[in-house]
Amino acid sequence: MTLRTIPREVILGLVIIALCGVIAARFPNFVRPSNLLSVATDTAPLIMLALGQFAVIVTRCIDLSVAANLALTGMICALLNVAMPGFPMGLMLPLALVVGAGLGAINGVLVWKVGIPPIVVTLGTMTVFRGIIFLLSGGSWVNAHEMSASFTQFPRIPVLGIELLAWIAVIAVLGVYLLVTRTALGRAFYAVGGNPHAAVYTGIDVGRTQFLAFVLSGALAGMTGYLWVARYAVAYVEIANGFELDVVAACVIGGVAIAGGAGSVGGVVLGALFLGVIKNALPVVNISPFWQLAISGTAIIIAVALNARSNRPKGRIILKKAEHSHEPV
Amino acid sequence: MTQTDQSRGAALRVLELDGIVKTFPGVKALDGVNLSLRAGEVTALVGENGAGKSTIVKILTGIYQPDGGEILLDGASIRFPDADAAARAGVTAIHQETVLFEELTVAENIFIGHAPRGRFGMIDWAAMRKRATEILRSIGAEIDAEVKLADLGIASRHLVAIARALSVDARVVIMDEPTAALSHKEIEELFALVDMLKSQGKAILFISHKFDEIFRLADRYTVFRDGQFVGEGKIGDVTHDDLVKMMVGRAVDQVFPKRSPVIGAPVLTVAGYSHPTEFEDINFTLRSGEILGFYGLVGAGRSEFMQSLIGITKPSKGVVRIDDRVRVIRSPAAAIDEGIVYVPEDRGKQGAITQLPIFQNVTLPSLGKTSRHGFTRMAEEFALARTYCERLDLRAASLDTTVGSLSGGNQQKVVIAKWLATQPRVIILDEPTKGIDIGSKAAVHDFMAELAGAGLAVIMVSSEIPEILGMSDRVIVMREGRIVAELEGDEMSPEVLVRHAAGIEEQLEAAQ
Amino acid sequence: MTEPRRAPRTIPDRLTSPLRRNLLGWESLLLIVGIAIFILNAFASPYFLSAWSLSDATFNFTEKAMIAFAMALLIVAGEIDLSVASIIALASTAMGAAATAGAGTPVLVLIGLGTGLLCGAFNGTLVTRLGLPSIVVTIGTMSLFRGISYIVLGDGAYRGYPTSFQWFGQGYVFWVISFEFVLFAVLAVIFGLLLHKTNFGRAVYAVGNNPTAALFSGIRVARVKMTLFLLTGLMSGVAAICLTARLGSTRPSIALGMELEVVTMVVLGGVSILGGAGSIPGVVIAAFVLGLVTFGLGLLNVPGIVMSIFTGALLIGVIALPRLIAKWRR
Amino acid sequence: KEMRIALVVKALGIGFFEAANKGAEEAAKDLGDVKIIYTGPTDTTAEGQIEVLNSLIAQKVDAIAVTANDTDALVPTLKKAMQRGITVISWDSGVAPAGREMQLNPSSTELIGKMLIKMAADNMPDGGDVAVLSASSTATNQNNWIAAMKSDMGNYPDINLVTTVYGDDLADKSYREAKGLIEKYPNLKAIIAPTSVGIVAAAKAVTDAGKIGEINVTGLGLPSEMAAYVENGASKSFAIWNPIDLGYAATEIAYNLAKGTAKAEPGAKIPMGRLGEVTLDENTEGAMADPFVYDKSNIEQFKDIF
Ligand SMILES: Nc1ncnc2c1ncn2[C@@H]1O[C@H](COP(=O)(O)OP(=O)(O)OP(=O)(O)O)[C@@H](O)[C@H]1O
Ligand SMILES: Nc1ncnc2c1ncn2[C@@H]1O[C@H](COP(=O)(O)OP(=O)(O)OP(=O)(O)O)[C@@H](O)[C@H]1O
Ligand SMILES: [Mg+2]
Ligand SMILES: [Mg+2]
Repeated sequence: MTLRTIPREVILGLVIIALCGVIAARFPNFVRPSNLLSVATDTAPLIMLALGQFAVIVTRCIDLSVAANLALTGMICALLNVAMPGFPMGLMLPLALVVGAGLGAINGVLVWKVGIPPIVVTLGTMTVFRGIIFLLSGGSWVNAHEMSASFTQFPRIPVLGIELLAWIAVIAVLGVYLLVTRTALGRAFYAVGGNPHAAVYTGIDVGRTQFLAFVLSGALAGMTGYLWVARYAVAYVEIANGFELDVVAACVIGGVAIAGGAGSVGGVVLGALFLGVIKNALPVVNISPFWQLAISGTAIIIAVALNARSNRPKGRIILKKAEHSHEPV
Repeated sequence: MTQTDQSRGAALRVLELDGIVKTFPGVKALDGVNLSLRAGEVTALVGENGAGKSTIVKILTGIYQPDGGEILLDGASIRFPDADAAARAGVTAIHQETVLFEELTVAENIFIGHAPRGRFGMIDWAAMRKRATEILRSIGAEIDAEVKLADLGIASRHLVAIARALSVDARVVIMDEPTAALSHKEIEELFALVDMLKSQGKAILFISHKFDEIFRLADRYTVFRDGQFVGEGKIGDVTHDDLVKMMVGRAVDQVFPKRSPVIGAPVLTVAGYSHPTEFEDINFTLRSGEILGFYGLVGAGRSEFMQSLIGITKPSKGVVRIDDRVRVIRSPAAAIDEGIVYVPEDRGKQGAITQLPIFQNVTLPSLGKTSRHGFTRMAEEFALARTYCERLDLRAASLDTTVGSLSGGNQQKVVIAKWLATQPRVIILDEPTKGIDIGSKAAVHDFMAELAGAGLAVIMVSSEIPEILGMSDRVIVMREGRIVAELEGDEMSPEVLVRHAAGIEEQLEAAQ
Repeated sequence: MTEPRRAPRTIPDRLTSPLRRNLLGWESLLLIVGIAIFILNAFASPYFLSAWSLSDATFNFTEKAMIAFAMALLIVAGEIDLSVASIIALASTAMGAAATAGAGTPVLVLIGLGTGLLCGAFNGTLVTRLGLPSIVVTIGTMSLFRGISYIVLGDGAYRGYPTSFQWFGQGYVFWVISFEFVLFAVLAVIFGLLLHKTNFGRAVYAVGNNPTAALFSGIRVARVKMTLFLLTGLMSGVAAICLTARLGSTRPSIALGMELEVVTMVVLGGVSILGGAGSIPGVVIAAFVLGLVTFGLGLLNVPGIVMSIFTGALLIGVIALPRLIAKWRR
Repeated sequence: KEMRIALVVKALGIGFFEAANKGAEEAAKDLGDVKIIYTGPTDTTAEGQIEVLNSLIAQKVDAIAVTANDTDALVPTLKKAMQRGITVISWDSGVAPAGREMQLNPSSTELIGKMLIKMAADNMPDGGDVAVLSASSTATNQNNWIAAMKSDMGNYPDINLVTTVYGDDLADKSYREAKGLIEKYPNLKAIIAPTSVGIVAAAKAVTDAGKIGEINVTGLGLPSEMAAYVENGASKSFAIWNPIDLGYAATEIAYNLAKGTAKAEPGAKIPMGRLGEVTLDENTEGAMADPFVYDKSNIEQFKDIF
């Protein structure tokens, strides 16, 4: 087996394990199960956003508005909680999902019905959503003491010793996995991204499929928005600012082709975990805070470069002898 | 025709088009054309490049909406808002361009859009694989249903496209130049398939520029010219020449240009050229004034080898001599500097930049000639482009229209013009007449002859035996990445070519 | 040959004149929007129509526009560079370190440009040699370049720039015409010529539309892309010089978030984000439009975040409008 | 003609500055003929502030009172403002002397530094490890306070400052940094966060980690934002000066300087309305008041005010 024939998910998994090993060498506590679990839980928001982004990128689009969507939906939930502390928590999550999906649908409609390139649409809505948060909140923060205890406690409810936030992420992963591997819509994501022209010929509505990917991305972002605000017990205009780039980076590290049509749920989850480990480890390991940015940048570049090496297009095999030895040189 | 004949004909007519009009910005692609397809019959649609054949296919499959006219299915007016609607109405097509998905498996390519469902409406992968394998086997294609499409060659991809068309239970099957990328053996299998579909009572529309195929398969014909309906009838009622006349509006002699080659000094010598997976031990010499044919079944590795000559892939061994001097060519740009140009086979991907206007495509490899101090000069560009486009009888509204809006054949002419404009010493033409109409084909052939006459060295890769035999001074046959024969003069006959290309000769030798 | 071939038909050069096409093009639409905004601004604020106000307003876009020109070429060629703001940070840090060590203005300028080129070369190498997607590479280098600034500067700052250096950011060439504005205008012309009138520009369009066909046509695709990354790095260096001179100090957080504003400017200017299409005049007009919008709203003391609603809506609106009109007509 | 005074803050939407705006409006009402323009960028960048300042200069406001994201970067722009006859003062986070007429410190830097370490020390009789969670590494005031605190640490030999981390005034980053501190230093006794964003994030992190009682969070915060954590015990005490007063004072000073009733020079005394007057030192800086400590005993009273 050469580097190229190993599935990228395995490589990425090994890289993450190696990374944990390196960190453990300096700081053994990092690899305590409880800490690893907490790292995974901290990464849950990134995983959920990356799942939505994955669907969007696979359809040959990109959603730069996810972080703004998260912030806006989170603010709406927080303001609702302040206005009606009695609002049942069981409904808050579905509500966030619907609000987020609605915001995603705005992106989707602009891409589908108006035909504006996705990066332009979401670059625009990204700033518009942030602006709307400012208008809604008047620019002020919603703080912990203004939120009801049940609101902030929700993502932390332990189920089998693991926070609900992590369980929700697990459900999202499974849901998206089933969606993209076992449903017509999920396969249409790949078809549309792989060859939009051909998708039209096969009767797939390209615009509608992309629209639905945006709705999915929006729904996941919205849901994460509530969980984020509840977890950090604060809502303000700038939460998760710049997070969209982390989300895109997680996808690409996970092997999602930025040109669409290729990628896997497993890869995305690992890509997100890779970033999660780095972001959580740096404050822990004794590294000067001023080095953190450069290190995470380098890590992204190396991960992507490794990933690309394992994915080089092979030449065609025409010669019979080459076919049997099957070892591209 | 008798009364009963007519009424029987009407009963058989599954699909009818009446007065279809379709305009694109600047072009009237279809101007009130009629077409009728009958159950259990093959209707051939013929016409020059740009006559509107593919446009009619797209209208029949719901990809384009007609601006006027009516589609009648079993006598009732119907609209196909999208491809899915057409498929549900029982109309399926093999399109001129392969419309498939590289990252998906063969099975999925065949079934995407109508995959078998299992529990909870989830896709039933097992059933899908099983049925895909069945369909592939039924058309004689030995393709694993589970491999990714990206791992298949062009011919196999085409077979997958055919399998896809058969995966829906259709009453009307449309084939837009289905044999363009297939080799001899696969074409025979396709013909058998068409016969079988016919016997199942399906109505078939068959589009091709190859007249032997048309006369072999079709029961009826319909002719379009410049978006207009010219005529239709039974194939038995017309001759080859009649059909050509209807199509082109004049007679075209099928004879290849007579040449009296003056063969000069060796220009290009290839020795021991090898690549790890694509080809091995290629040796030949090309002389000025010569047309050297490269024959082989589709997938024999001719294109790959030619591409390594211009520096797209790196060979692992071997040398190239130009005028007896060893040269290492690392990129197409270097090849052009050496006077070697390659007209690629895949015009959409490698040949033309479809979004740019014709004149910019033509001048792209010759920008040095049409510019001064690195600044482009529009007037010179137009002049250069016009010279070569008009020589090849290009049909286009203006030199400023984008290549993408041209018909397939006209795009091919732009690509050839683009390479000729560099005024090379060696020109490699990879399937130069693939998909172009009979009149334009003759123009390309004439031009090739003229180039050779002027002392150029020409390599022509082709999978069409008549073309190879009609044009080449010498033929090299390739099989599985190796040269298996080099034929000259009387040795060059269709039987010999096929035997070498298919490996029968080798087997015989081995047996002895 | 039995029959003479039909005489070839003459194909006209073009059906619509370039002038007419431009009049109906994106740039005209944008120009109308720009003029409308100018008039609105003049009505909305009594302070707007003053030479010094307008001169101050140009600082809102000149530095971004310089990068946007190079970025436009890069995007036309089908690539993108999200690390430009971080290149500014790194170039500014390098200049700051040199200034602290006592370097004079000419050396500082060379260092700023050189750092920009180096960063561009780094991006370009990763993209062209390793074949990595540029959007991802530059998300990584965006952290890396700024990260190096943080490593060097930490919580400190560089201040000691020579007075003559400050001219690049604060100097005026003539009355209210600042040096930055002159530079902006000169660069606009240079980049316009480069993209629209040279063989290199033609290669950029070819690469952006179909890199494979461009390669087969003898264009050295990797070299074209590398040149564009170098150019983008260089222009980031130029912007770093202007910005540093204007601020008179360097901290690692300099120019934070500017990359998205640059991309917004390029896209608003009608450059197709998918590559292959776009023009420099469009980017120039977009620079003015964005500058006018932010300055005009600033005069009304609209908070920046609310301004961003306007710029976001403008971006979507200006691109949506022609498409909607075309749809509605049909 | 009414006087227009611009109150330029580091970023809009931060509770501390909103409170300062309240004070400025109060001063405007007292003074009668003053209009406050409350503005600032959206994120804490110098470039954003410069754009805002440019538009204020174009509007020919009478005075600008700014709290700077960057000590030096604003200087050229503010110089231009002064050249065009605009009164410029800085408050809270200062501007280098060349770019303003005077600087109003909320309190004296030494006092704040002393207060920070004292609040931590008061709750750790046996000494131990403390860590600092700051805002962005470029914030002038943070850096000065931390420096002042460090120089006072000689008085607490049992206390060991293990590290300084930066949360960039982002809630989630501060939270992560705080969590990192808790993980990394098992013997940590206190987190000192001289920033209103960081202190809340640190208190939340301590609460979530179940370390209430083990780790005390202290520093500078707003009663409204900290009330929940004082109640649950994550923070025993924290300090702040009254931001309302700060906005009030800055406005009064800017008014007096613009009117010409006072002059900003070393040793000058400038009236601040109901707050008395401020005396400028040789750097033309002055301190408004001592910081005020909040704990269980008084938090109820202030949490609804600011
Ligand atoms: N999308 C399009 N936009 C503009 N013009 C088009 C478009 N598609 C086809 N045309 C024009 O319509 C005409 C008919 O094209 P069509 O592809 O149907 O020809 P064809 O008969 O299939 O030719 P060929 O034999 O070369 O495949 C041509 O003049 C072509 O330029
Ligand atoms: N799996 C593939 N991956 C990438 N390119 C391919 C693949 N299959 C075919 N191609 C390209 O498509 C073109 C046509 O391929 P084809 O199957 O005709 O093989 P070929 O090597 O060109 O054989 P020949 O020229 O002898 O017919 C070639 O340019 C080839 O490089
Ligand atoms: Mg066709
Ligand atoms: Mg070939």
